[in-house]
Amino acid sequence: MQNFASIFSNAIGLIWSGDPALWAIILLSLQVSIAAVLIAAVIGLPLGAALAVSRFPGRQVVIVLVNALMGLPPVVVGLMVYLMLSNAGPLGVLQLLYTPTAMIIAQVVLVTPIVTALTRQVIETLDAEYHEHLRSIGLSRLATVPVLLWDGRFALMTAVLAGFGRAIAEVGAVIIVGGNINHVTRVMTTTIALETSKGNLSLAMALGTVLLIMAVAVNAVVGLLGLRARQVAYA
Amino acid sequence: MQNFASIFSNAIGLIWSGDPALWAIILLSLQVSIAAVLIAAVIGLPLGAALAVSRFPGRQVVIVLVNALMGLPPVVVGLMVYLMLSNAGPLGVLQLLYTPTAMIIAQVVLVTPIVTALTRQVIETLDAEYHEHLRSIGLSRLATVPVLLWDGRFALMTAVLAGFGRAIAEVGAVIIVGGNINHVTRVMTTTIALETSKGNLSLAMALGTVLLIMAVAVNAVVGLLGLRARQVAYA
Amino acid sequence: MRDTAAHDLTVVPIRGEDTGIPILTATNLLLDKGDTALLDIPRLQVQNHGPTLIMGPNGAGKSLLLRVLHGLIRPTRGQVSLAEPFDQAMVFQRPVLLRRSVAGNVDFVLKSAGIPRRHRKARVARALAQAGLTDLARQSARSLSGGEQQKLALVSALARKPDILFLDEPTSNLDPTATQSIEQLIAQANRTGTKVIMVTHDAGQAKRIGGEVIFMNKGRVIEQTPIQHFLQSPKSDAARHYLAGGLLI
Amino acid sequence: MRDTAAHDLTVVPIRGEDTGIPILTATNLLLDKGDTALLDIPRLQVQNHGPTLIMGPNGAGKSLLLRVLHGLIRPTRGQVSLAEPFDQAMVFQRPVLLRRSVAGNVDFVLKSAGIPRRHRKARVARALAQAGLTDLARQSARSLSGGEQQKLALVSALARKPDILFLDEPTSNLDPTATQSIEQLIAQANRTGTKVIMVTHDAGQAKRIGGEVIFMNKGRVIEQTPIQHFLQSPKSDAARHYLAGGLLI
Amino acid sequence: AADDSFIIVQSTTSTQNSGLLDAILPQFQDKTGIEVRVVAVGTGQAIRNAQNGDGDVLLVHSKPSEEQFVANGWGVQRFDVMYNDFVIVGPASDPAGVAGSEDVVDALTRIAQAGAVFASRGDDSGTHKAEIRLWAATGIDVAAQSGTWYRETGSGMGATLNTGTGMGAYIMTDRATWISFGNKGDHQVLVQGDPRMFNQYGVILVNPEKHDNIKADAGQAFIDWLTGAEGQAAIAAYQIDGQQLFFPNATR
Ligand SMILES: Nc1ncnc2c1ncn2[C@@H]1O[C@H](COP(=O)(O)OP(=O)(O)OP(=O)(O)O)[C@@H](O)[C@H]1O
Ligand SMILES: Nc1ncnc2c1ncn2[C@@H]1O[C@H](COP(=O)(O)OP(=O)(O)OP(=O)(O)O)[C@@H](O)[C@H]1O
Ligand SMILES: [Mg+2]
Ligand SMILES: [Mg+2]
Repeated sequence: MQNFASIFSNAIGLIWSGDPALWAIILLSLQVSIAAVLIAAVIGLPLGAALAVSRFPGRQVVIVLVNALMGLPPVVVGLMVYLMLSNAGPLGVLQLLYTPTAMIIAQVVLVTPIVTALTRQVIETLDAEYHEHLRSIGLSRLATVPVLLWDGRFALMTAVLAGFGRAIAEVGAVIIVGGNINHVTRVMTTTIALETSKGNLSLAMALGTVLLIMAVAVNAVVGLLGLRARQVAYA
Repeated sequence: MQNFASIFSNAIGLIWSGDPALWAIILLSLQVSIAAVLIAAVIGLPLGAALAVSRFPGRQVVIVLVNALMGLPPVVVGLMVYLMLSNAGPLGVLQLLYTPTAMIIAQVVLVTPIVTALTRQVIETLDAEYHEHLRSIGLSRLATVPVLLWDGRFALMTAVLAGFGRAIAEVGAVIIVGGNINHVTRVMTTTIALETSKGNLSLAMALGTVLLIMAVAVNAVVGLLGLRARQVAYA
Repeated sequence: MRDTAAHDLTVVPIRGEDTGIPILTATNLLLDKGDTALLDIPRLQVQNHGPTLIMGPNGAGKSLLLRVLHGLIRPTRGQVSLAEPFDQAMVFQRPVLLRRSVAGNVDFVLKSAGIPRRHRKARVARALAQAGLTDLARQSARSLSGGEQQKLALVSALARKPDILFLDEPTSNLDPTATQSIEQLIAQANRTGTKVIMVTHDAGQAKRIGGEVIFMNKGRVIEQTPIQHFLQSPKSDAARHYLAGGLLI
Repeated sequence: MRDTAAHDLTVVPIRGEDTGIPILTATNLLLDKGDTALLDIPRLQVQNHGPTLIMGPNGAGKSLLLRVLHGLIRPTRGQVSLAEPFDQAMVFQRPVLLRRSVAGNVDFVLKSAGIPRRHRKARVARALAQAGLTDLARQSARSLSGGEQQKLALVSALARKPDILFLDEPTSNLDPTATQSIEQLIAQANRTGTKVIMVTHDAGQAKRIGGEVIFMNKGRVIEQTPIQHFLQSPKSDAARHYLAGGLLI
Repeated sequence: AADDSFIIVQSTTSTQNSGLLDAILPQFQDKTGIEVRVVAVGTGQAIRNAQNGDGDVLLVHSKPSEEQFVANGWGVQRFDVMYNDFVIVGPASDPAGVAGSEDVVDALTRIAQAGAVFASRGDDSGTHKAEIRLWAATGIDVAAQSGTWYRETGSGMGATLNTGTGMGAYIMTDRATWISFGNKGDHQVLVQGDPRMFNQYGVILVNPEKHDNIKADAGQAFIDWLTGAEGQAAIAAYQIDGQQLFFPNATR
């Protein structure tokens, strides 16, 4: 078995080689996961913030449920989405199974609870500080959501990045609804799983390292944008 | 194909039946994931807090890396740990491969970055408020870590629960280092994956629902303990 | 903020002292926390004439009362009723500033009051000028000095031209000159139809602002009298003791 | 906090006005933010005799100077040197309280000062008694009223018996009686060897506390003189203007 | 390829992992313009997916299940495509001393008697079912031993090979997967050549009457090609390290 240094240099070699098949897989991975995280953020950020500011009977129960949904097993999500999109399922007519769209849907289901739960936490802390002022100037509880999201945007970056981490690393759901079809729905994680099952462990590790390098790149871009915005804005 | 209501009632039936084989699997799942999360918390909470309060050149880079490590693919982590623990690997003499211990190790690797990154975020916000007071009364930056962790403990609960969610739902890593061996290292997620590959989709879904109910139970217990403590303490 | 005519301040504008009509009535107020009553006020009425000053020792319940009257805290029991659905604004003892620029904070307050964008720019500029913060308009509001923050919060609230303005020790961190000009702004607001309900520990200030005093102690309203009566002959021991501390001023 | 002998306050204890030795020296201080100098102080010396009062308009840089002297902010240029490695404590303009009980906050400050557990209980109790907060010992510190928070922060700092005590407008939210007793505690600390460096906007308070005044404006130290001189014949226009606002008091 | 000119084949992992499909499918597409999208999963999952109409063609290796599938009306007709054989691989040390045996039942009995570790897929796959049939012939109740020397990995062939080589276990695998497997460690083929280890692959068109979206024409074209002269020749031509992995045996 090769050691970690050689695996890492293999990974660099893979990226460097510019193999178009590999790059197509990398790009599809990024496309699917970034799309899923953006959709999850559009849903989860306001939802989490609303949960943070609202007061209704059973709110604690909802919070526990959302927290628990962070533990949704990918395979189960994959099956759920599969059952919906299958030709035998209610949405079969859409013919989405074994397409990137199906993979995005599955990841949205997986990531939205994570973004929601973490957003709830961040916004609850901020709301403790802002709440009286915002109510005083006439905003209803729900009307404070956009303000809190905006002022908490730097802290929320980590919540969204956590969602991205889950999406980009995930294999159980996308392999069920995507089918890991070569040239169509094959992404980094399913490739890694395939190479592992072929016993090509060091290739799998090298691909994993490539995936990680991509994740670092995405995080670095987001981090830099955040840093930039923070210098302009007033943290 | 069965509908979701019948899957849910199947799940309840499974739990109710008290099948000892199922319960052994459930218990092993909880044992492995809870142990992994506790270890990850012991490492990640102080590490994240230290990262939040410290100032050194390259700190931003470390933060980006830790955030990116939230996207560690489970299969890759599984392989890494496999390579370490295999007979050909440096820790082969310990004979840990295909034991629950190996599964815990893999999950610790997976969960620690999540706890660390989310802790950094939470503590950075709290430190912005406490920092001058704590420095003024004579604490060095690192000495403020325990204070910040203690005062931020309720907000940090969500970080740890996010780690738990990742651990309990995870299949890619534990199946590689645990081997999904019946009666030995079979956990809920690997069972679900197995039933899925057998085509027993509704059994898989029912098992997924059981897993989710367990996750809800753990979250509810943690949530209740937190609520209790919060009433006693001063949030 | 230079040379605001200091002597104007003694001319306290109380409109029609006898024609006052109650604009705010609290009945049966009780605010419990565990086994202690933080507020216990069977009846409190505030008229529309002249400022109302709330005084009393630290921990008397002044800030809690303001919050209850303003509708931020729902009391355990009892209610607060307004004569009409008045616009209200409040400046907190510890002003809350959003993570935005100084101008952004004022703008946000005005926007929330439904003031259209085209009018806001001029009003923001005017408010900042009143607070002497024009030069700091683009600075982060949270990096302002304590006094600057307090002035910012006050002029933001004033810029909304509320019917009722709750002020919680609004000049506690201000320098003497700034205190003067803020007192003038308060007096002016009062003249132009804003009902001011203000907490202060400063007997001198109370005298300059004028109006009536609600004196509180241990969660209760001890007396409610015009400020001159209160300063000259407080009815309760608590008030006498409270004022005694200020005699050296 | 009842019946603290009010007349004691005028007896301001300044030890050996001529024997003062510099205990804190700042040279070449410059604190930049972007293109503006928030602090620009070529030389500043503080002697060990009597309190030092820092006065000046809002935004003059008083709080920033305290932070620089206390070592919380590293200036862009220049340095602060102490005659000895003194113990220091500071009360902020906006006190920071931990999410703990009132007693817990004091205890934590003492613990951080290395005071062993067996001595802490009594000192916590004494501090709370000084602040009149004994009854609130088990309450959450963050639910205290503004004045109570300020008193808590002050007695916590005093309980450490620091060599140098930085106070940033420590009585701004206090009622007259509490202000009196806090001023007495400050005077007492000064008598027992603590060097007090205090920001205040209250000329009356400055007079009662006594000592020297450092008058600041726009980030610069304009004058440094004994308080009586300062109040009677301020040297700068800025100081005259500043004090004029306070004439009505 | 245009959206309407592809079919989905539900298949088992061995055909994909061995690289066979990657090698032969381009030839079919070149000829017909039809793209073949392969979803490689466990046998049970493949059959279930096909029943749901989520594939046009089923390509698996578990004859009883396949015949059941057709009998229940889910498939049109089953055709033999090719075969390979199962082998038993094990560590070079060979603790049960089965190396060179051509009697698989005897070899399994000796493994059980030695208590040597045996890794079973335990996933109801075609391979697993074949293995269970062989154990039944030995009269040993392996289910009772599960968790001791008999270890059910509940995984696909590749994962079971990874696990089995990692724990020094004997493993029954199809030859194709083994030859193309990259993590052999010191494991070797120890038992082979027993006729009872014959592994037949079959292909079935999913019944278009059950689901509207089944692309019957394109699917049938693929089956015709695969079982016809060109497909059979392509299968025969596929080699790794000079070894032929699959042996075409279509009967028409
Ligand atoms: N959540 C709470 N739990 C317990 N006690 C509370 C809570 N909130 C406020 N209090 C207590 O209620 C009393 C009144 O508080 P309030 O802030 O109204 O005082 P105040 O009159 O405004 O005093 P100050 O002049 O110091 O601002 C205080 O003693 C405070 O400790
Ligand atoms: N981070 C910063 N960026 C820009 N300006 C700042 C920053 N921090 C402080 N300032 C400015 O520096 C000036 C001095 O602030 P400081 O808090 O020292 O004032 P101060 O003298 O204590 O005033 P006050 O009496 O109102 O407390 C203020 O005008 C403030 O706006
Ligand atoms: Mg108050
Ligand atoms: Mg200040």
